[in-house]
This record gives sequence, C-alpha cells and structure tokens, in this order.
Amino acid sequence: MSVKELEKTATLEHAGDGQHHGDGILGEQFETLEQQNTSYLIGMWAFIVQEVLFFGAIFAAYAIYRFKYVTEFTLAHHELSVPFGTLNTFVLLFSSYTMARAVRAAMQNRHKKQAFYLFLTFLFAGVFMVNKYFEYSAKFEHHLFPGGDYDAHKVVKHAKEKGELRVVEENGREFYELGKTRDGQFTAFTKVTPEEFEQRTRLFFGFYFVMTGLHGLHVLIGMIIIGILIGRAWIDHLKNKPIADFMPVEMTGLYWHLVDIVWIFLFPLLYLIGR
Amino acid sequence: MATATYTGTEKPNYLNWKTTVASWLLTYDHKRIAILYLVSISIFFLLGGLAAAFIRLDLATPKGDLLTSDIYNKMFTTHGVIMIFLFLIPSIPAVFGNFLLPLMIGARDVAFPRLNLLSWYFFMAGALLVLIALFRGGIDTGWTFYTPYSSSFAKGEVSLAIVGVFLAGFASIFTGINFLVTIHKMRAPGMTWFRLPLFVWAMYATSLIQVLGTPVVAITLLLVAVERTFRIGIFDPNLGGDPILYQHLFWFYSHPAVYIMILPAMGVISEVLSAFSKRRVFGYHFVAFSSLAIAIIGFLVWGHHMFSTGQSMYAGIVFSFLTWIVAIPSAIKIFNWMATIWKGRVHWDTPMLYALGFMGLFVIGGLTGLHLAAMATNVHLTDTYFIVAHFHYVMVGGAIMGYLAALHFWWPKMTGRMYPEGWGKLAAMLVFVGFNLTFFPQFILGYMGMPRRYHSYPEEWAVLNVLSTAGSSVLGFGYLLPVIYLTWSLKYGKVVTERNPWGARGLEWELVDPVPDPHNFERIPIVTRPAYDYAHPEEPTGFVPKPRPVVVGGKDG
Amino acid sequence: MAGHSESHVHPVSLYTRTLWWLMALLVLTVAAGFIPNVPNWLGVVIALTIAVWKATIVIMNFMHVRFSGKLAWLFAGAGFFWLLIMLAFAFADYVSRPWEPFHGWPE
Amino acid sequence: MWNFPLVPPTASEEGVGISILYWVITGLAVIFGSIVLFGVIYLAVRYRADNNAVDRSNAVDSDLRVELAWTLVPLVLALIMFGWAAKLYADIYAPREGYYEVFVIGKQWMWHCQHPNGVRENNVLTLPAGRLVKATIISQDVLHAFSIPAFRVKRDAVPGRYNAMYFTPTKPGEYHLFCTEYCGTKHSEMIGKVIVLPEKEFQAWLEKGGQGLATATTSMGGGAAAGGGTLTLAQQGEQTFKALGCNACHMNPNSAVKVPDITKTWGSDIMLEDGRVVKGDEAYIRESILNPGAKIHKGYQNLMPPYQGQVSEEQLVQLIAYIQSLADSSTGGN
Repeated sequence: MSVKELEKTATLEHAGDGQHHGDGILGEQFETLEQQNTSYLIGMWAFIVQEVLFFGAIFAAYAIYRFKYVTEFTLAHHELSVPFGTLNTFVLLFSSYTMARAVRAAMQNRHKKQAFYLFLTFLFAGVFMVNKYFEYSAKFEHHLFPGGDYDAHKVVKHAKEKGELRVVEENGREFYELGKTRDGQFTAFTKVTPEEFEQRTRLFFGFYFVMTGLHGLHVLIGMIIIGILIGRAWIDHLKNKPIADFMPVEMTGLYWHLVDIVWIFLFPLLYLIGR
Repeated sequence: MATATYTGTEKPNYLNWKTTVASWLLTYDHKRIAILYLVSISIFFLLGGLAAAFIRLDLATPKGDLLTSDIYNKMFTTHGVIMIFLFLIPSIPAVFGNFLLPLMIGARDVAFPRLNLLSWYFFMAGALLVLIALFRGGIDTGWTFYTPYSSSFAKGEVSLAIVGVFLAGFASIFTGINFLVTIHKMRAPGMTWFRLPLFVWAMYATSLIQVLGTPVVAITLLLVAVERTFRIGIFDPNLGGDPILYQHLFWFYSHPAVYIMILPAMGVISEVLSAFSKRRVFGYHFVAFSSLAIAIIGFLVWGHHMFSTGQSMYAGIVFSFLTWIVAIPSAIKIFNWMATIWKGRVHWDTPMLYALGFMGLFVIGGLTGLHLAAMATNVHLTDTYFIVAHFHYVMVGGAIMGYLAALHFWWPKMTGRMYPEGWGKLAAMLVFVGFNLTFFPQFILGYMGMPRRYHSYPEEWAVLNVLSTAGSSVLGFGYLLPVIYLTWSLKYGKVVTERNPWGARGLEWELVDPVPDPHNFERIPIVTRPAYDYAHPEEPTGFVPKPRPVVVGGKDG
Repeated sequence: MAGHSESHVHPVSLYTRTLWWLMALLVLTVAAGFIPNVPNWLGVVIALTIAVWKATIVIMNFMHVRFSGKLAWLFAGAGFFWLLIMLAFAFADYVSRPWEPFHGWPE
Repeated sequence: MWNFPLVPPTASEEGVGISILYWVITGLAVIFGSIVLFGVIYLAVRYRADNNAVDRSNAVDSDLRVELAWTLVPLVLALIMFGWAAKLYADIYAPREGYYEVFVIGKQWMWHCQHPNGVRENNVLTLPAGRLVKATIISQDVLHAFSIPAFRVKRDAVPGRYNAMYFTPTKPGEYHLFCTEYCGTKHSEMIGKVIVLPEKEFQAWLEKGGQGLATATTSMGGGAAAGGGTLTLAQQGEQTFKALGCNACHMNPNSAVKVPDITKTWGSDIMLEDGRVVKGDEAYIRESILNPGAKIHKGYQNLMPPYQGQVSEEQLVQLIAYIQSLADSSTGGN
C-alpha cells in the first residue's frame, strides 16, 4: 500500500473512533471494533491452546499408567458409576448446545433470549456439579479418596463378586489373583500383593480425582462467569439496550466448549475402560 | 475516559502524570507494568545473587567449610528457583517486552491491559509463596524438582514452592497470550510482518514457547505436590510410578524455557548491534525466521537431558539429531550479527559493549553446547560443572548480558535520564572479565568430572575453584555497579531532552517523546519504511498522521 | 477479514444438528463400552475415535472454527499439534525401549 | 599449589574414543569461536565510527549465497559429529557380549558393589584391567548416577529398574567414583574410588575374597545373604533361592506344579502368553520375581506369588546371578 492509501485507511478507522470509544464497548487500546473482537477471539484461542496442553500433559501421564496397570485400572474403574457419568456427559453436551444458542442470541442482541439460554447453561452446569458432589461423596464414604484413609477393600469386594479377583494364600501370605471367570472357570491375568493392588488402584483414583477435580474447577469458574453474564444480559434487557458487546459471551462460549471437550475425553477414559 | 489529574508544568509522561501508590498498583499501562516487573525482578536478582555468593564462598575450600551440606543444598536450590522462575523467565519479556512491544509496533497498549496487570499479580503471588517456602526452612530439591526425591524424600515446604512456581508460570502464560495477540492484531498500519523490529520477532517466538510449554510444567509440578500430599505413586517407583515420565514432562517445558530466556536477549542484541553500527541487521529474514525455528525445533530436543537416565537409545538418537539441528539457527544469527557490524559505523557505547560481550559469551556457551549435543561426550559431561559452566554462559553470559544491554539502551527512554557512561563502560568490562573468570574454570573442572551440586570436592580441584570464587567476586561487583549507578541516575543523571539520543531507528525512538506519555502515541502512527533503515536517516520509519488535542490521562483513569 | 465472518449469525439448525450428532455418539460410546469380550486395546481405540469425533464436531460447529479465519485455524491447530508432539516423543521412548537387543548389536 | 591437573586421567578403551571426540569438538569450537570472537573485535574496531579511512561502500543487507554457506557448512559438520558421537554412545550403553559383570546398588548415601564371586565392596569398586566390564546399576531409593570420570562413563541409578553400561578399564590405578545425580543432603559424600588392578593381581585379589581392599562386607539388604566373601554371588543366590522357598517348585524334578525351566531363562528369547517375545535379561528376571504375573511364559499358568516387598535389591542380584549361572553351566558359559 502506498503512504496515501495508508493514511486514508488510518483516517477512516479514526472516523468511527469517537463513537466507539464513547459507548464503552471499544477498549482504548483498540482502533476498531473488528480489531478488538478478533483480538479477544484469538486471545481466547491462545488460552484454549494453553488449556489443551495443561490437560494434555496429565492425559499423557494417565495413558502411561493405563497401559502399565491395565487390570488394576479396569477393576478400579468399576467403582465409577457409568449412569452418573453418562448423565453428566449428556448434561454437559446439552449445556454446550445452550451456550452456543446463547452466543447466537447475543450476536443478535436478543438479550432476554440470551439470558434464558445462559440460565439453562448455568442450570446444566449446576446439575453437573451436584452429580459430581454425589459421586465424590460416595467415593469419600467408601474410602476411595486417595487420602490417609484410602482403602481398596471396596474394589476387592466388587471384583470378587464379579469373579475378576481371587484371594489366594501361599506361604502364609495373601495375594490377589486378577483375571476373569468364564463358564465357571477362573483365568488369572496377573497376581499382585495386596499392597501393590492398593497402590495401583490408589493411582487410578488419584488420577480420577485430579483430572475430574481440575475439570470440575473449570466448570465452577465457568459457572461464576456465566452467572455474571446472566446478570449483565438481564440488565441489558431491562434497559432495552439496542446493542451490547457480545464478545464476553462468545469468549465464555469458547471456554465452555473447551470444558465440554475435556469431559468428552475424560468420560470414556475414566468411566468406560475395558468393560 | 480518563479524567485529568495532572497539574505539573512539564509535559505529562507516563511516570509523572499520576504519582499515587494506587496509580501504580492498579495501572493498566504496559509501561508502568514493565516498571513494576523491573523493580520486583531486580529484588529477586539480588536475592538469587546472594545465594550464589554463598555457594561460591563455600566452594572456596574443598571441604566446604562455610556451610553445612544441608544448607548448601538449600542455597543452590534457592539460587536456581529464584534465578530461573523469578528472574530469567520474566526478565526481558516482562520488562522490555511489556515496555517496548506496543511502542515498537505502533500500538497504544498491549491487547489485554488488564490481563497484563493480572499477570504481575500472579507473578508476585507466586514469588511470595516461593519466598515463604524459602524462609520457612528452605527446600533442597534443586530447581528441577526431580522425583522421587522431591515427591517422597525431601523435607520442607516443597509443595508451597511448587504452587508458587505454578502461579509464576501462569503469569508467564498470560504475558505470552498477550504478546501473541498484540503482535498479530495491534500492529500499526503499514507495519507489516517484515517491517517488524527483530526484537518483536524474538518476542513472538518466546510467547509461543510460553503458551505452549508452560502449562505442561505447571501440571507436572502440581502432580508432584499431589503426590507429596496424597502419596499417589505417579512419579515414585516405590509407589508404582515412573521418575523418567517426570523428566519427560518436566523437560518438555524446561528445555524450551531456556529459549524463553535467550530468544528475547537475541532480539535485544539485534536492536543494539544495528543501532550502534548504524546499519540494517544483515539477513533480516534469516534472523527473523531463525527465532521461529529455534522456538519450534526447541520443543523437539528435550530428551537430550536424559541421555544417561535409561531413556531408550532410539529416542536418544532422535533427540540428539534434533539437538544438532537446533544449533544451526543460533549459528545463523551469530554470523548475521557479525555481518551487521561489517561496514557499519560502530559506536562503542555501553549497550554496544554489552552486546559485544553477549556475542563473546554466547558463542562460548553455544559451542560448548555441541559437546553436550554429542551423545558420547554428553554422558561424560552431564551433571558435572561443564553443564554448570555451559548454561551459565548461555543464561548469564547470554540472557543477562542481553538484559543489561537492553537496560542501558532503553534507560533514557524509560526514565528520561542518562546513565553515567564511564561507570557503564567500567561495569560492562567488569562483568565480562568477572564472568569469564568465574565460569571458564568450571569447564575444566567439569571435564575432569567434578559433579554439580557438590558441597565438597577432592583437593586437587581447589585451585580452579578458588579461581572461580575469585572471579565471582569481580562478577558480583560488576552486577552491583549498575544497580547503584542506575539508581543514582534516576535523580542525578543527565536529563534527556531529545527523543532519540542514540540516533536509532524504530518507532519507540523516532515517534515517541523522550519519556512516553500515557498514550504512547497521540495518534496511531503510519509506518512507511522497513526496520533499521539506517541507509536513509533523513526519512523517519513512520509518521503520526494528524495530531489530535492531547488528552491528559491514560487507560487507568 | 476474519472478524466479519466470525460475527456472522448461524442458523439454529446447525446447533441442533450438532447436538443430535453428539447425543448419538454419546449413546454409541456408552454402548461400545458394554460390548462383551472386546479386547482392551480395541475398546480404547473405539472410545478415543468417538471422543475425537465428538470433539471435532464441537470445535467446528459450536466453536465456529469451520467459519473462522486462518488465524483461528492456526491457533486451534497449534494446541493439538503440540500436544501430539509431546505424546509422540514421550511415548516413543517407552515404545522403543524393548527394541534394544539383548545378545549384543549385530556388527 | 601449582601442581594441579587440567585434564582427567583416561583409563578405559571407551574413554579414549570419547576423549578424541571431545577434543575434536573442542577444536571445532575453538575454530568457530575464534572466527566469531576475533572477527567481532576486528570488525568493531575497524569500522569504529570515527574511522573514516575505511571503505563502507557496497554494504549489502543480505546475500543468499553467504546465508546458505554459513547454514550448510555448520549443518554438514553437525551431522558428522552427530553420527560419530552416537556410535561411541552405543559402545558404552548398547548390549555387548563377553563381559565381567558387576552389580551396583545405590542408596542414600553409599554405593554397594557386588562381584560375581561373592566379594562385596562399599564405595569401592575393584576391576581388572583389560576386560570388558558390564555394570548393572540400580537404586534402592532416589535417583543416583554412577559416574567414573576417568572412564568417561556414567549411568543413572533408577529405583525399580536396571540400567547397564559397558566399559573396558585399561590402566591400573585408583580413580574417582561419584554420584552425579542429586540425591539429598549427603549427595557430595556419596563418593568412592574405582581401583583397577592388572588381571593377575585382580584374580589373586578375588580369590582372597577381596581382602585388604574391600572396605566393608556388611549387607545392605540383610536377609538370607549374609555369607559374603566365601561364596560366589551365584552361590549366595542359590542360598537365597532356597531360603525363599523357590526350590519348592523351580529346580525340583518332583514338583507337582508345572513351572518354566529357569535354567533356560537367561539369554533366551521367551515367548509370552500374549504372543510377545521378551529377552531373558536382568530386567525380565527381576520383574518375574517381584511381579510374576506381568509377563507369563507361554504354556504356563500364573501360579507364582509375587515377591514385591519380600526381597532386597541385594538378594535380587544374587538370584539373577544364580539364574545366569544355571544357564552358563548348561550352555557352557558366555
């Protein structure tokens, strides 16, 4: 571009300058709304990239042990409730949908609709967290939280009932044989000491709590932000504001979908392995 | 919009237009945030330096008579954690990146000023936790937090320090996100990618690493803290875990982190060499792309920290191969810098002395990296003083020389005062000589096999160690001098009245007041010429279109 | 420019269709988990394939990457690409360890 | 005072190669370093601002040919160096045959070394000159690294797994032994020496049960292996084997239980139940004792109890030596 053209563009951009800066939507560091919007979008994407690697590293660690202790992890994961997990996946997928609708409504400046869909999203997130609360408290109750009173006996009991674990005694010591019963015939895959079994199932629940805990934290943070956005959308509605900045909703949407995606991977990896 | 509170008589600038404490602590101005970072990391640098002084003094005698081995271990951990996480990683990006990026690309601020301030608060919160951990008895894991020692054996507030590093890590991520978006979206009209100053290219590459690498180390360290608290065997073999996995995840970030430290310094050197040679940086495109190449290939070489750990040989060979490849972009930069001086008009001012010093030290650091890229010699040299010398040549000789060059070069723009030139030159010489005295003997010690992190050592190595300790006192004095005279110059230094005291090119020199006002530019400038256009000194790099009335105040009014 | 298309409002049917797909895949992944006698590795492959599928739909339709400019593609791609680098290089070590011969290397 | 070394002694075959590589790289570094260092000083002085006598015309900003030159020349050199170094690396870490094996166990903060004939040494390792040595290294607690600068070799001691390295001591003498991976408070006291004896003296020393040089014979792991000195490592292993009751099934022709033939384990390719083939090496034997179910021999059932937490690292190396000796005696040695 020639200097003349450049100056023309710059001047044009400045033409709308006062109007935009005045209405409180355009940040002072930006020249145009378009620049601001893409900046926020790209910034959010950069943040998502960061989140992908954040969760990715822990998925990598999980994968290593998932391979190393296949049988123990499979037995331990029976303690997770598939109905609860499925319900939560359903709820979260649905909340992603309502979030997408909220973003759409925000782009159309339909504040009431936006508030409605945000509220639905908030509600689904709440259902997710309540579910999570019940799941967690069941784990705590059964001493499956890998803290001081961790105890694998629940896992052992269930595995025994399913015919996937057998207690054997040799040389006065107790061992667990892990395997499968088919046609009344038990085939052992591996044999471990009770201590090892405890260690490895503890590792599984460690991963379970760290991964779902970090995910849950993200859901909570998302709920707080969505809560604020509901309030803002409602105020916009009451004030009958013709135009509102839809970027906060759009960015929250991106964040929310990311939280959804993390769960899309967590669900099969934790709840559905090797049944 | 800002309300005017400024009542002074001078032209308002970002330093004097508001002076309350709150106006500093709640500022969204990238320049003020840069100053906040500058002050905080200077304090951490002195703390880390103090720990280093204790280490060197203790090593003056083979038995290590000054400290007990326990305190010695805590000292080198303190030194490493502070210097790496609280000084080197934020040093050039958070101080000069913040101060200069918007000025260099012709923007009013970074894309996300509030995130920028938040990043400083994250950094300070992290630093506070680290310091609390250190004052409550210290930690002795080494800055690498290697498992299972850190997760199952080490005493002390390791988890607290880890949470501190975690928070500081997020400060770094926020800075990275901010800069990536700023460089992509905030460039002034006419500021095309290939008109960007090379410092901006270097910052872009650095930000990539910050965003892509830091989250991995954050979660990894968090897992160590979890393992400590709940005895989950993620990294401790006695609990069923794998320490090699920790090393993979740790070095996935921590090797590229070396480039977080050195790439910005390389950017500074490009600016300074060209400004004081009055010549366009030779092979601009090659220098720019070599920064990107370093950032990207740098992610593929982490396994070279693990040649002797029992990593698979096949993986090791791939990592070694890529390590040799990543040396090439650095070589390209060095040769292009030499060609920049060629046929230039070289002014021997203090920043240039530091830049030349950088060339000397970085070349030694880089070339000794070849001994470590070679798998066979790596096995002999790893975890010895050769490593210590090598990474100090790169990080201290490279990154800190770059940092000091930047500090002197942009000091008049940041403060409106000139540093005392004579003292500056003296300090630059002292740092260079002291540095070589301190660290060159360590190459020899390393080749002889002296292990790092040793509190005592065999008698026959005493002479070289004494030499190193003696050198470190010269180096320490060399570092103290700038602290003193730069502080002095804030009040007594010569006031800078011209925009461009060095006759440099670049928007921050040509279009911005001696001390920038809170807006940076009255209006967004238009860039008309490439960077470093020293061949046409009569035509400025860009111009500010039509003036508009000065509104006093800034984004944080 | 990128920004223009990003502020474009998409029809509701896009989101509804995506939701139905996601629900179908959810049923599929749960059902696949209950097929008896599936080898463990195959179960993982099935579960991850469906998960990647679901994630892709969400990224493309809900997160509008399909309609976004090059920059959004670049950023979205970079995260997953780097994750792949990390996984590939770290697992390469684990996978190749048993390859080392025991009887000495052939000369 | 002025009599201090600047280079380490070179006392192994592999060390010679690595030293040559080291000095070649150093030579290259000096050449390139000098070009840059002296080049920069020369240019900066010659083109100083007040020197108007020099020719500054035709100062180009870029030139593809020189860029390619200083990209490709270092690249080619780098690739050569890479290949050479990888080869030498394989010499010390890749499996070789015909070695004298010593087991090294690291723990906070000492080195414990075991010879095949049962001699144990703490913080000292005595080796014969002129023979290929394989050091099999493991740690009991945290990471350590077994480093002998005079041989230019080093290997991490990782808890839970064996790492091996190979080297051939050449010059008799006493050399430093260090722990180079930070391991806690007394990391810098986890040192010792490596003593290289001429082959004959070494044999004599071994036969005397390592007296005079070995500093201690106290057992680190305790248990069934308190015999040290008079029994070979394999014999100690046999005792441990019996003490743990392994002989109830293994090596018992009348056993009611069908067990794999452990005399054929060492050095063979073992077909597993799931179709994989593994090597019958130290790592496999170790895993099969601690966690027998992990890799089940094809055609056998998973009957053996795991010995995790039941045997010390020291006993494990004895058992491994014993199982090795079984294979050696049935095939005629390696």
